[in-house]
Amino acid sequence: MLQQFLDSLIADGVFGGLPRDIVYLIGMAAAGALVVFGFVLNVAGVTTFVERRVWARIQSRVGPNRVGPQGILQWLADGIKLLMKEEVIPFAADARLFKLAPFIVTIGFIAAFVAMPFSSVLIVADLNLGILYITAMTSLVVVGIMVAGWASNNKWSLIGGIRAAAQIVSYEIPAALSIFTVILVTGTLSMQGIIQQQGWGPWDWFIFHSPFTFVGFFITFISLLAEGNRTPFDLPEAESELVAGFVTEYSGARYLFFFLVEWGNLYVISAILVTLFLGGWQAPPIPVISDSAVGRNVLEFLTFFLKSYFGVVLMMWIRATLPRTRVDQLMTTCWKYLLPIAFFNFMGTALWVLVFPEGFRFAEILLTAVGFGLLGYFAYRVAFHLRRSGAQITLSPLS
Amino acid sequence: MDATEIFERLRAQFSDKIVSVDAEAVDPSAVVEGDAIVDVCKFLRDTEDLRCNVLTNQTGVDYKEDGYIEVVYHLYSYTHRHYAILKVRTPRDQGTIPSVESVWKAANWLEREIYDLLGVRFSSHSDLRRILMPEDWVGHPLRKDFVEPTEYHGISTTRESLLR
Amino acid sequence: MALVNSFSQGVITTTADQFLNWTRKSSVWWMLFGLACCAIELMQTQGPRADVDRFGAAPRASPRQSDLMVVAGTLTLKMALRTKVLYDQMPEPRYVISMGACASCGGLFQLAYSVCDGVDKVIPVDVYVPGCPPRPEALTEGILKLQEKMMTETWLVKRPAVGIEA
Amino acid sequence: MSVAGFEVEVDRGSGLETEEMTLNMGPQHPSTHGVLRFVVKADGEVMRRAVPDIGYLHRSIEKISEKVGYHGFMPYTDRVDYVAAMFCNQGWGMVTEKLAGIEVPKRGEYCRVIAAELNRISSHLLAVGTMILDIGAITPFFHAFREREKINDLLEELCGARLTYNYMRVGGVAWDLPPGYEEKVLAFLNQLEPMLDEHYDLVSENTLFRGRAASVATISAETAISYNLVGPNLRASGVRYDVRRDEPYSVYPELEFDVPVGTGMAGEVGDSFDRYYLRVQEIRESVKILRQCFQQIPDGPVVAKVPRKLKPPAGDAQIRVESARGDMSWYAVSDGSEFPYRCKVRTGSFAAMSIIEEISQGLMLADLVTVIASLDIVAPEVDR
Amino acid sequence: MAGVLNTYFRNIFDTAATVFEGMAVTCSHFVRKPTTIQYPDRTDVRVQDTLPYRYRGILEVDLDICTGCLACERACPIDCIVIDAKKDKATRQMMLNRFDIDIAKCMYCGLCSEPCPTGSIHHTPEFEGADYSLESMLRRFVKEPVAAYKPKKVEDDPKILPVLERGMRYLDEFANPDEEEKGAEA
Repeated sequence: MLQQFLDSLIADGVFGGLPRDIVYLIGMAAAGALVVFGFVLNVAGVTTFVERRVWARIQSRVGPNRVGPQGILQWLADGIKLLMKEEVIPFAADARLFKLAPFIVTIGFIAAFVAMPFSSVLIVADLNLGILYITAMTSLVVVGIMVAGWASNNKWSLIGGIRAAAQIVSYEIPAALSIFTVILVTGTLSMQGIIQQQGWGPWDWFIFHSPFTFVGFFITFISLLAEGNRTPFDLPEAESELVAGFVTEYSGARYLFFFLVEWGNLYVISAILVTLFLGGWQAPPIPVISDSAVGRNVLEFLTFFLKSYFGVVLMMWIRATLPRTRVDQLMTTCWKYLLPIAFFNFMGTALWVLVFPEGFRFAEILLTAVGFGLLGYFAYRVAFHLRRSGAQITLSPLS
Repeated sequence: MDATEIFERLRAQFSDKIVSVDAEAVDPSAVVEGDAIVDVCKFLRDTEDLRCNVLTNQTGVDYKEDGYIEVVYHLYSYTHRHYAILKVRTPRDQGTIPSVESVWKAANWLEREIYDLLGVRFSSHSDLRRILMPEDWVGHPLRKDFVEPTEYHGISTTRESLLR
Repeated sequence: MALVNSFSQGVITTTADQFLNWTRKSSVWWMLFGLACCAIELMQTQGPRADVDRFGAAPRASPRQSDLMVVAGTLTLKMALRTKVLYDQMPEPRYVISMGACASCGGLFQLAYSVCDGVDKVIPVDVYVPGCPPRPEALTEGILKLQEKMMTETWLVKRPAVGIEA
Repeated sequence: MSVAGFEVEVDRGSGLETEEMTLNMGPQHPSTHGVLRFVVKADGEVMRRAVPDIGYLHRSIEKISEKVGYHGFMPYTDRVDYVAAMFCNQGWGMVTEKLAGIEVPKRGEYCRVIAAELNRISSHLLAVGTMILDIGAITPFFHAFREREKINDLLEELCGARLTYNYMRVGGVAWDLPPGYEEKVLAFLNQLEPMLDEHYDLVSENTLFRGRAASVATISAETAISYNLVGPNLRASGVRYDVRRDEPYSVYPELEFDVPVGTGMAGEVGDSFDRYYLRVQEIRESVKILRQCFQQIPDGPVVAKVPRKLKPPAGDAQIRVESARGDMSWYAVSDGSEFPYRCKVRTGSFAAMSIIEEISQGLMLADLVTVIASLDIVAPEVDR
Repeated sequence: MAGVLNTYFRNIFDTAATVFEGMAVTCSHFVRKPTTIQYPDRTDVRVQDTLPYRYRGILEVDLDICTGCLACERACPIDCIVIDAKKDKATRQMMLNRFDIDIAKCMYCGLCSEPCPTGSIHHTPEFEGADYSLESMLRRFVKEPVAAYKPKKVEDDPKILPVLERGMRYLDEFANPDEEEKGAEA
């Protein structure tokens, strides 16, 4: 879409006689900047605020509600304060690497947005290697974390950095294997291609495509949690063990980068999951809006955003619930549980695709029913806990 | 078994090593010669019907007027539920007592604390260092003649009250 | 930061200053620095009942990322030296709240031989909170007092000759 | 070498030599709950040794007792163990009463027990909450604190302060129960029990939590006794001993309660999970005791007549109180004057701290945090 | 082999089930009312007014009924009360020249208010006292020298009466100084 747009501009002679490749580059950069400043940073920032509110609610508190109406400006204050704060570079640290590390992390995080399909046309570049590219780019984060851990010249940071490396290298494998289950079904790596093969109804999503993709979804979810350093796998910055892990020595603006990446990554993780398993931007066909191209795109964008943001909230909620695992348990989980199951799944999907090349409708419906059954049981348990505690109930999210 | 009987048994076993027994006090206790304390403790711990298997408390008291420091051992038996309180007296300066760390591991830190706060040395203790006060602290604070230093690493230890 | 205190008074710089003060005030990250009894009340202040998170005050484990050091509890001589190191590790602008009697002036441990009577002997203190220990609301009030102080500070504009000095 | 269910092969001298790393944990560290310091010798994630360094909160409370007199020392005892100050109050009261031969009125004893058991619940809630926080889950900590606040309100109504109660006096307690106190406490207890069930569902049952705590830092009964481990830590190792039951003081003989011991329900007997779970069980026992207290409490005065200038006869005495952190033994020497000649308190955390060096060998770095929290160490109790 | 596999799947199932249950517990909190009391401004009643009568907040002295007996100064273990009471030769009255309390140093133990014969020195539920300097945390109650209160059989001064009533209520709730004094003589 971007390409077509630029082509039309070139045809109009806006760029004069610039070579086509350079125009593309400029176009990419402009679009990138728009995405980063218009969307990524804001989402990452707002996510920190939302996380604090969600946690607070789960912990019977209120959370930030004084800075701006209902505390909505909290993230802005945090960010600007950090930017204006003194930056300490420890005397014994490797200053060059120490300064470089946050940028590596940020590049890895922002670059992932290039292939993020926000709607059927809103995508910076629909790479034909899309999902592979995103997996590769998010892995760049670990390089930055390792550099940060090493360059800080602090033992806690070092342990944090090493933990991050071990963790992400291990969890890449089950993550990749489970992502491949989807790719086996679709036969394409392009993000748009994957979404286009799903429908708007849950039964058309790849999570309910076969029992193997169903399990694959959970494995991908767990592995991506580990890659994003989220609880229960937040070992690299385990606050109670390693002070603050790899960011222990960072202050001011450089810490802000880590801060943004940590929360922005939540969105990346859930966007990947939504794309692969939950139908991406596939929105229900509402005739009035869907008739116009703009209306349809807005609807698709909203669908994608809400689905992804539900994932983000889910991850916050998990963080508020679960304790942290230990390093050996982390490795056991990966190598003894996730990896064999992911491998089994991969083979299973291959067989499934061989037997039912067009999908198996009955299984899809059944799995959807199972999924909703689980949700129903969950609701029952929630009601049970509410009743037992005898707590006061309020449905307002703002009190 | 009550305290008098326990001390009778000790008298029988270690006749001259038991200096005195105070059976009338609120908590009856026996004063033991310093060099016999390890044997007495081992006897109390290992004898079947005494079995004082736990050292609940060990502390020192500085009797400045009498010129000695008394180290008090509070023994207790989880099996028989009885107490035995032993006391060892040692000179205030350069006093040394054998360590009972080999009998109860709890004595390790308790003796370090007594050394730190009262300056009693324990021979054959595995790690006799200061425990509560910093390594470079001068003096043993719980002694009655301890004088508080006026400053520590440039921080004065007194404060002018605003009310004066 | 080269820009600090290098501008003359003007509408823009003063507004910018106010804005920066507002950001600082709205995001007081305090260091987890519990020393003694007050540490429990410090936890309770973060806890569900008092919840200072409402004002944007979040706890941080590392001194490098914190703006505020709440000296919560008795400062012993052995610990005083460490406290100085920790304070030095905090980046500017940094603030100190002395919580409770012990931290303010030694409190009930005036008679003790091992207690540093007052944290202001080691590091500068911005706000003193009375109490032994202060209840969470009292500490919240201390933080609000600190916020008031933050709002009167100037960063871009040259400091006036008279003003609240840390 | 088997470390917490994880095989670690450390083969030295084959070209793959690893260097031991010395880590300095504390005195300011998020999970030391106060100021404790550990010098950790670690080989990567595996600890070779963790040597505790204490004294960062040594406030010379024992020396102060020699200067302020028997009544004036009472507020200082609050600061010996600020999480469970009521027991220190009670200990000092009891040891002075033993020295001076004072009898406490029956109602005073009941008031003491009510206050103490409420305090035990709040102390255990803190222990349980912070242990989970250290293991990495945030929410249960806040839930525990939510309940703690309710106890604080109750205690505040009873004695006017949230943490440093100064409620007991030599010879009884300062004030009688306020009107309507029974209903308030019972209402609190009634809602505490479902909260404990919920806590069980959220934490104790959780496999991830069990994985972190089960079979970590197991302490055998012999080691525990040799190190004089007391209270919940001792009982978790399978020794059924509770001062309240076995060396009864106050009105505990008139009350019925169980003494739970570690059963190894998630791993081995005496592991971190047992120590944690025992505290949860003790909360339930305290609830039981409180209910009985309110049924049995007689009328009458709450404090005996004690002279303002108390001069106990010369001599020494020791008493033991079952504090939230176990057998707290107070030893006091009187020389017949109005100031104590010497006072010594041997606390549960002191012993628990000394055992860490032995049990931490070969654990993972993350386990050290679990161990400290499971032993429920409170810094001033170690240092006083 | 079967046993191993059994444990393997059992572990997976247990983890999934307990995580599921835990999530349900935390989810139920989304609709529970937070317990936060939004001090200082968003509360129905001032927090100070919700505190119980026995709460030991910042000390206050009612000079109208202070007898200048110095019992509180003696009782304070850390000397944070300083009273300067002298007998005025001319009027033969006890004059209070100074009554200072250092609230930064005070440990709120309540030992001072127990021996007070009139309930003049008492704890209030007030806890707000944070300030920028220690000097400003000194509470100087005597602005200019005043005559100390002399207890009478029947109090008739309408200005003092309500204050004294409050003081007596405080005394009823807390310690009884007369008995204490008797005990000291015994």
